[in-house]
Order: sequence, then structure tokens, then C-alpha cells
Amino acid sequence: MEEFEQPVLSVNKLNKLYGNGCVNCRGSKRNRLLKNYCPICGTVYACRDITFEVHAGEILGVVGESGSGKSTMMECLYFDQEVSSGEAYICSYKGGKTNVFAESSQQKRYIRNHMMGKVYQNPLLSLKMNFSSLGNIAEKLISAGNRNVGMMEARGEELLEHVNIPVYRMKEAPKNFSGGMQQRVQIAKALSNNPPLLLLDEVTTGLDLSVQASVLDLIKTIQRELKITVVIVSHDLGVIRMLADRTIVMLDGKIIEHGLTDQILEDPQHSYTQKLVQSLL
Amino acid sequence: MIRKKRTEILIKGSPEVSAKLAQEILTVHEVTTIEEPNNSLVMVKVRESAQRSLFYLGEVLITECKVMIKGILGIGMIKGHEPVLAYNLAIIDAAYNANLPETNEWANLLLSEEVKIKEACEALNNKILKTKVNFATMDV
Amino acid sequence: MKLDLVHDIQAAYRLTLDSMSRPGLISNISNQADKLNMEISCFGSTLVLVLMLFDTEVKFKVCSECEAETAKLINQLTYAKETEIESADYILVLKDAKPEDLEEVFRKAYPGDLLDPHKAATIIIETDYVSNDQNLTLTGPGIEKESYIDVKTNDHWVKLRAEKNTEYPLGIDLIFTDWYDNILCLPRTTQIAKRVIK
Amino acid sequence: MRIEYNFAFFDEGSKREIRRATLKAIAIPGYQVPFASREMPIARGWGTGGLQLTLSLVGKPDILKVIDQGSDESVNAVNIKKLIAITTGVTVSDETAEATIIQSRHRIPEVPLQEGQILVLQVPLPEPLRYYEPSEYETKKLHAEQEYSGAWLMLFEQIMNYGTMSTGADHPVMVHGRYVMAPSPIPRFDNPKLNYSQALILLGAGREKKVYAVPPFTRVASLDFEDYPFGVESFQDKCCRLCGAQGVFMDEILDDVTGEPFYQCNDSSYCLQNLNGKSRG
Amino acid sequence: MGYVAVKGGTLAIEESIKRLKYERLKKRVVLDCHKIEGGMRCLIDQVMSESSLYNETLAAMAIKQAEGSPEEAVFLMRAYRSTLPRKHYSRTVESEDMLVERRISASFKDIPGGQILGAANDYTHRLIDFNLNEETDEEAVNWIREYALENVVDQDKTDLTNLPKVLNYLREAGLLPSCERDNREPDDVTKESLQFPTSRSERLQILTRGQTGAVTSIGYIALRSYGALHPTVGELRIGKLPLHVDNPFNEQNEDEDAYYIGEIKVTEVETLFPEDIQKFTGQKEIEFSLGYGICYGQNETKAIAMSILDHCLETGNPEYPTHNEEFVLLHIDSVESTGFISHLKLPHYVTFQSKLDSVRKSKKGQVGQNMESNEELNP
Repeated sequence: MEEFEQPVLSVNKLNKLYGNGCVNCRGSKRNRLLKNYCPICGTVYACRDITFEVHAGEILGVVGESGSGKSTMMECLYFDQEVSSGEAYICSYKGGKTNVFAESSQQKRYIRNHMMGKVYQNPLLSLKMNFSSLGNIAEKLISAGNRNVGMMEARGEELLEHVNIPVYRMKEAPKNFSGGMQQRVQIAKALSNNPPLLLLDEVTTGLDLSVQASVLDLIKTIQRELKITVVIVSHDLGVIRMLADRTIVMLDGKIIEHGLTDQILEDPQHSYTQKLVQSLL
Repeated sequence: MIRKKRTEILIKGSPEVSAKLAQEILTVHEVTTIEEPNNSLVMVKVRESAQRSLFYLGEVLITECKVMIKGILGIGMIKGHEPVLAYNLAIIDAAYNANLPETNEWANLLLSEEVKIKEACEALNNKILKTKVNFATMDV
Repeated sequence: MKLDLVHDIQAAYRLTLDSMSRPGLISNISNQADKLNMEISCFGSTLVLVLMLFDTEVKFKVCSECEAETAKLINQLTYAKETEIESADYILVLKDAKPEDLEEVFRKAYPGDLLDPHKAATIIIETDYVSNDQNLTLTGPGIEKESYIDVKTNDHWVKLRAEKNTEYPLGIDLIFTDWYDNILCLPRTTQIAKRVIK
Repeated sequence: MRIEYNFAFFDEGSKREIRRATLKAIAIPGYQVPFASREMPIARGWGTGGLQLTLSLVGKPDILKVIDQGSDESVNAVNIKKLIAITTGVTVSDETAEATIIQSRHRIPEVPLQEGQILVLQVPLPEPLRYYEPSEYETKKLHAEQEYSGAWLMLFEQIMNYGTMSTGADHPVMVHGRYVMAPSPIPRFDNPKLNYSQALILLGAGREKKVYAVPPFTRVASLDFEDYPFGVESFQDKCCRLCGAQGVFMDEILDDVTGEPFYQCNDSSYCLQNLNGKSRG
Repeated sequence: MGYVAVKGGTLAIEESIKRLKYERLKKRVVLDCHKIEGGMRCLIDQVMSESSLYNETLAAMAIKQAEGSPEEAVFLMRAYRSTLPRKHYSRTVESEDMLVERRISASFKDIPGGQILGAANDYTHRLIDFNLNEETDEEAVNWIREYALENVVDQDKTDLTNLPKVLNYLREAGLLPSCERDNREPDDVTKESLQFPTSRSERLQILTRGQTGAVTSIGYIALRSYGALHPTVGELRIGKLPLHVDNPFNEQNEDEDAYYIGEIKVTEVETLFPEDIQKFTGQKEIEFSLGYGICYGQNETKAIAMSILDHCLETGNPEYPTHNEEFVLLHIDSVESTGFISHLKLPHYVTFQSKLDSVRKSKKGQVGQNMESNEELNP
């Protein structure tokens, strides 16, 4: 394979389990379990052999019901959680030749700060509620090595304006903001250092429909402008349809279907996906 | 007599007993002091009853002394600052460790001291038991 | 004269502290080591370090032909407990240890973790002779520009150390002793380069 | 009962523990090594961390200097000096150049430190990230992962709010490019003296049970921004009313009679030395 | 003739210490340490407990020197403790071996062995006894003699060294989860500084050496508002525990070969907390969980409050500060809290001058212009 064709992110057999497993479910037997837990020992297999690639400039959608393991997968990718086993390679880190899951917490933090951005469903997880909104953007820029106040201030204002935060409120702390505003600050923060890889986890869940639409528009515009690579997780196929080039469908911790979004919408193979698509119509 | 029992009798009993026994040894044998009576700490390890695990309650000041008789070591250890008692206890301990003939004669003396300790203890217990709330009488 | 456990140890500690904070600075602790009136199988300087640093809280490992008796003596003197290389706070590699032993020590010694890098092992290595001959060039904290050392041993400690100390702040710290009771310290921050002779 | 005190107060076991911690602190510059921290005959918060370090260092040939807020004769300095002198019998001195151990609270002396000297700084709050993150466990993790955006964020917020970095004393520094460290509440004026110091600098926090170190010739940089460089307190155009010195840290004192402020060297021994130099010259 | 350094500080300190001595002696009487030891039992117990060092004589001397201030006395004891080597650990003390002097249960009226009031303030009316003003040593001697001679009618045969525990009764009845002995070696906060999350042994050790007032207050907070607990004292015991130290030269550590070194008085409390337990079936059951408190000497409120906090920290509900181990454990030590509070008396001239400079700069608003350049040297 040629160097330039290397995927931005490639994930190989990511597993995340809670519990120690038993004779019934250990090793590859996990894939024979009907559901994502072992009825004998109670071990939960939140992610089972998740394998996929994301290429430059692409938006990959991950859809599935709650409990399907998609958010756990995102947490593993952002190093919020330790994987139980598996590998991931990021092309901008050590030439994409090093399994980032095996790196030290110090290195993981570096990768996260310099090469990733993440928007959570719950803004509390990424925003410092007592610092100003501008400061929150600056924090992400600082973590990626920026040391210029003027530049950070300008960049922060630009981004916050982009997500419709009025200038006079930029020095206010997000704790005073509404949910939708907090979410927009969070998006601005995640985008601030033009991360090669952006992870979006249920970013519109819990927002008003009109706000949802504007947030999705925003993501789409920014993605086109900056050509960043995005993995977006949602239980809402509508969101995925609007944004994703390719889509993964997850159920019980496993990938059950994987293909171009249009293809999946038009010709779903798995019965679960079929149900999902039908509900969209 | 085993160490646990004899040290308890010597410490709870009258200090005259340990002084007398130590003196007996000192008049006959050569006693070398290895470690002068000195203060140090003992950390108290207790078992709590909620989860039956162990933890450290705190420290207790003790006096410790080491002596040697005929090349055999004896230790005196006692709570508090008690240099004389620690020294006497160390001599008695060394005497037992070295199996000196004198120790064979001591059992009776120690046992009678134990009786005295028990009597004193019972008198105290009776006083305490008088503070017991007697629900039975209320039923009558 | 007998080693004074308060004042001689204090003096030796200050010299060790000097050497640790100025890598390449060789300190001599023979004044203290000579006062040891004991039959021992290690250098006097090594034993002075042991008396300076070991107590009931410390776990150690000895690599030597006479490992058992040395370990027992150290335990009796300091109440420190012997353990495996992986869990030792201090590892003593005595003069008679084989190069393979040192290799094993470097491979297995605990380099600390990111939360507690201070829990990393310190390795005390006995050598024939340490000097400031210009064989190796040192740079890093504690060194103004460069300092130079030479350590007479028959192993590849420089390579082994470099392999171990790849991700700062993790890493092991070294103290070398020699026949003349010199000590030389190399904390994990010190960079070592082989001096190229022009 | 009557019992004699030990040389340097501690029993040898206590010294040994501090010595082990100190050697590790030197091996990892700027990293806060936890230690047991014994109770001292002076109160926690009154310099017990520094005192414990000094007692673990001091030997008969040492010459000791103790200063508090720049003054050898401050009551607290006198008190600590007295305790060390009583339990060791070492010589005490006011003269910076002849001291082998200098214990100080909130100042680095004006006379440059030399090889062969050890500066011991008393630290009340060793955690530079405490304001940003209250939990000890969390700050430990931030240090582990070299995640210091919070430290710069605090400064960024100050600039946003006040137009300048508003740190007084205890302006955080980066040591050997790895650990962000609280330099103890020395004025910003003294921060540059930490960089490439000739002398070994040890810092002790008794109540918080940490020791840390800046070895000689170690890079220590005050945190700042490209467009908001670190600046020391300015005493431009001011000179000491007693000795006429300039370019040193000064106390601002109100004249009892006129009510006008005047300036005087904060480092009393330096001032005295100047005065004596003049009267001889 | 050169200038001479001012020695103002040294002189002022000497005079200040004299002044302190004057305050202690100004009524021209001195307290006899034996009298303190005799008559200030509760203060001595409190000081020993908070200083984590058991010795009545030393505590009495500390109290005299501190003119009765417990925080100052604890401080003296703790500092003194730093000078002593710890040579031994006791064999594990099992509280079943207590020689009980007082024992009550709030859970059961008729516990086996009975409710024994012992010496307690609970039923004294808190009326100041003006007779104490004239009490003499002679009266004391007489009273003791008479008390000893008082007839002991209808002798109770209860064995005070072997009283059954209320807890064991509940365990046998299946109302408490049974548990095995956990013989893991405890951690010691005096040897290694505390790291979070803490172990149970570290928590108990810090609680038992906590300042009485602080432990009580935080315990009260947990009871009244932040945690809304409704505990019942299962059993409160005061009595003496025997201490044994293993023969250091016998590696087998045989019980019979140990040295008896004396006994210590402690207060021990087990508190019961009713709790909902969700069963696998989804059904809820109420079960009791436990809190444990123990401290040197007789100090019942502290021991009970400790048992409440033990339970809180075991539960660790993030909603309540009283359940947060950093919040509780880092703030209840007498020496640490009084030290840091009192350090505010120290001069802060330099820090204040430095802050003054920042304030002036922010007022000027001449950002980035009026600053001196970064003077750090480059290597």
C-alpha cells in the first residue's frame, strides 16, 4: 500500500470487557455469545472485535441503539477508558506504525491533545465550567502547544462566533449557559486546533430540533472547510444520513453491518438495520 | 513458665516481686547490659470488627532493656517509662532463656502472685458490675 | 575507630547528595568506609550506602557469588527485606557479579510508573575504578556544559541503561562504587554519549 | 522522666526516609516526591518541610543561615535557627556567601548562590495546579500525563480579566521541560535565579508531605506567553534608602512622619553588607 | 566600626517566651504533673488519642506546658514522637479480649452480659458542684477507703474479660453479612504519605488520630444533613486491651512466646446503618451495614463520630462532602489544621509586595509595555 493511502485511523479487534470472563466466554468464545454479556459469569462485552478504518477527509457514522457499545468504543478511542485488547494506529503518530493503545498515559495524552478533538453528549466532560468560554477554547489550543494569547483570543472569538456565541458573552463561564450553548462551546473547543481526527459522541442528543439542525449544519460546514476526518456516533440514523459518508451499524458490542451510507440506507442487509431504516421513513 | 504468662504476672503484680527475682540473679551471676533501658515506640495493630480487617491504632511509649547472662540474651519490655522494671524484667527473661537453676524455684512464687492479681481484679470487677442496669427487677 | 551512625553517615550522605546532583562529580567516602570494622563481601563504600539508605521500609536485591550471606548481613544490620529484582527499591550488583546478572538487573528493575516515578529502583554497581577520564560525555541537569567519566567494567551498562531509560520520567538511577570507595551517580536525567576521539 | 534529644532532633530512621526521598527528587527535577513528613516542634505551615530537609542535611561542619521574607532577624527565622542550633550545635551566620545551608521562606538571597551551597525553600502549597483542580488524585494524574494546559489556562484567564498575568509570588515554572512546579512563594523577581542555579535547591512542604528539587544547572522557565512574556516586579528608578542599592527586591515602607513611601532592600543581610562595604571603602 | 545586624527578633523572642512563663506562673502556684494525671483523665485521654501516642505521664507534662490547651499539648506530643524509634509492632489486638469497664447498646435492651454503665457523665446533672472548691486530698483518701469497703451484695458472676459482642449475635442471626478475618498487613500513614484512593486501614488510622472536635463536627454533618444517616449504636465499650509483642528472636512468632507489655484503655463503637440492598431478583431487602470507631482512652463522642465517618467513607457517595475521602481525611488532623491556620500570623511582606506590583500593573492597563524583560539566563 502506498504511503499516502494510509488511513487516518485504523482500529483492529478492539475489545472492551467489564469482568474477568469465564470458561464459557473467554477468548474468541465471546463472539458466540447471543448478547453482549455472559449469562454465566455476568462479564459484559461492551465491544467485541471492533475493526474499521477511517480515511482522510471522510465522515464515518456509527449507529446503534443505546447499550450497543458505540460510546464505549469512542471512549476507548479517546483514551477515556483503557481497552481490554486490540490495536489502533493513527497515521500522524509515529508514521502510523505504533499501536496507540499500547502507549503510556503520557503519550496518549500527547496524541489526544495534538491529534484529536472530541465532543461529548455531556458538556461537563470536556468543558471547565468555571473558566470563561474563551478560556475553554484556549485550553485546547494550549494543550496543543499554542503559547500566544493574541492568536488564541482571535481564534477563540472566531470559533465562538461561528457557533453563534455572542461576543459579549465570550468571557462568561459556560456554567451560566443553556444546554445548547454549552454544546456549541464544546464543538468550538474540539475544533479549535484543527484536529486531524474529530470524535463526535451523540452531540445533538438532548437539543431542540432547530438547535440540532444548526449544530449539524455547523459540523458539516466546518468539516468541508477544514477537511477534517470525523467519526460520529449517534443512535439517530437521521443524523448519520445527513453527515456520514460511510456507516457502521453496531449491535451488542459487535459491528453487524458496514458500508457506504447510501448503500446501507437503500439496501440494509441485517434485520436490525432494516428495522432501523424503516423507522426512519 | 511460658513467657507470655510470666511477663504478665511480673508486670501486673507487685514490682517487689520482679526486684526480688532480679536481685537473686544479680548476686550469683554476672549480668552484662547490652542495651541500657531506653524509650521507644510500639505500634498497636488492632482488628476492627466491622470488616475484621487490621489497622494501626497508634503508638505506645515503652521502655526496653537488653541484658546478657552466660552469653544468653534477655529482653525487658514494658509500657511507659519504667527503667528499673525494664532492667529487672530483662534479667529475669535472660535467666529463663539461659535455664538458670534459680528459675525452677520461681514458679510457686509467681503462681501465688497470680492469685493476688486475680483477687484484686475480681474486687474491681464487682464494683463495675454494680453499675449494671438490672432489667429483671423491673419486670417483677 | 567505629563508624558513627549519626555523623559519619551524615557526611557520606552529603557527598552522595553532591554526586547525585552533579552527575560526573566523583566523591570519595573512604573516610567513612575505612571505619567499618566488619568482614564483608562488598566494598566498604557500598556498605556505607546501605547503612545510609536502608531500613525496614526498604526492599533490596543482591547480585553476587555470595548473595545469601550478604543479604542476610544487610537484613540483620538494617532490617531491610530481600526481594526479587522486579520489586526491589535498591539493587546491589557486587564486583563478583557476572555481566549477565547486570543485564538481567537492567532488564527487570522497576522503572517506576508515571504516577509514581520516584518508586523506580536505584542500582548500586561495584566497579574496578571510576574516574573523570574522557571516555564518556555526560550532559543534563546538574552539569554546566559537559562532564566526562570513565567506568572500568566489563559489561555494556551504557547500552543497557539507554534501553531502560527511554521514556522520561521513568527510568532507573545508578550509583557506581569502586575499590577506592569512590562514588559516582547517574540519575535518569543524565544523557551519556561515547566520546569520539578526534 | 527525662529523656535527651537526638542530634538534629530526628531519630536516624526519619532522616533516612527524607534522604531517600531527596535523592529521588534530584533524579526527577521538579517532581513532588511524597514523604512521610514527621511532626516537628514548630507548627505545620511554619516551615516544617524546609526544617525537615535541613535536619536531614545538616552536619557538624555546616554553617547555617535562615531567612524569612528576606530577613535573618525575622522572628520565624530566628526561631527555626534556634531550634537547629540547639539540637546540632552548628555555627549560624547571616552572611549568604559563607553559609553552606540556607533555609529560606519566600526569598532567594540577592548574593548569587555558589557551588557547595544548598538552598532549602519552605513550601506552603506545593501543587501548582491546585487552583485549577482541587483533587490531589487528579493533579497527580495531570502531572503523570504532562497535561499542563490548566497551568497556562490560569494565566490566560488572568490576562483576559486583568490585562496582565496577576500572579504575585509563586509564579509557576517548568523544570527541565517536563514538570510544572510551584517555586514556593518567592517573588517573580527571584524566579530567574532558579534557572541554571550554581547551588542545589531543595523544596520541602511539611504539611502537604512533599519534597522536590531543582538540581544545579537545570533549565527552569517561568510559564508565560509569546506576547505576554513573564515579567518580574519592577523597582525601576527606586533605590534602597539605607544602602542605595538598585535592581534588588525592595520593601515598600511608609514613612511614619511624612506618610510618603520609601524603599529599602528586602534582603537585610545584603543591605548590611553593602553598608559595611561602603563604610570601609 | 561597621554596621551591625539588628538583633531585634532574637531579643523579642526571648522576652516573649519569658512572658509566656510569667502567664503560667503569675498566680505563684505550679501544677503538679501527678495531679494532672490524677484529675484530668479525659483531657489526657483526648491528648493521647489525638497525638496517637499512649503515655499518661508524657501527656500530663504536655498539658502542663501547654497550660491546658489540647491542641498545643497534642503538638508537643507529636513532635516528641518524631524523636523516638519505633522498634516493635504489637501482636494483633482482638477487641474481644477487652476487660470491659463500661458497655452499652442502643439496639438491644437486654444484651447478654447486660448494660454496664461504668463511669459515665451521661446521668450526672450538669450542675456545677461547688463542693469541689473545698475538696481536700484527705477527703479523697477517705472516700476511696470507704468505697473499697462497701459491701458487695448479690455477686454477679459475669466475666468482664469475655463479654459476647452484640455484633456476633447479629451475624449469627443472619442480620449482618458474615465476614472472614482479613489478615492483610495494614498501611501506615505515619510512614508513607497518604495517596488517594486510600485503603481502609489508612482511613481508620487517620480517623482515630483526628481532632476530637473535627471528627465530631464532620460526623454531625453526616448525621444531620449531608448524608441523612440514621444509625444506631450497636455496642459501645470502654475497657482495657492487653498488649503483646512477639519475641524478636523467634521467627515463628508463637503466641505463648510473646512478651506481655501492659494494657491500654480504649473506647470502641460499632454502629449499625440500615440499608436497602437490591437482590438479583430485583427485590429490595434491608440489611444492616456497619461503621467502626475506636480511640485511645475514654472519648465516646469521638468514637461514635468516627464510626459514622467510617461508614460514610466506605459508602463514598459522590453527592456528599462527608463521603469524600480527601475532604474528610485531609482536614481533621489537629497538628495540620492548627498549624496551617496559625501560619497566617507569619509575615507575608514579600508576597504582599509582589501582589501589590501585579495590582498596580493591572490598574495601569499598560499591558506588555511596562514589564521588564524575562531575565532568565540561557545556558
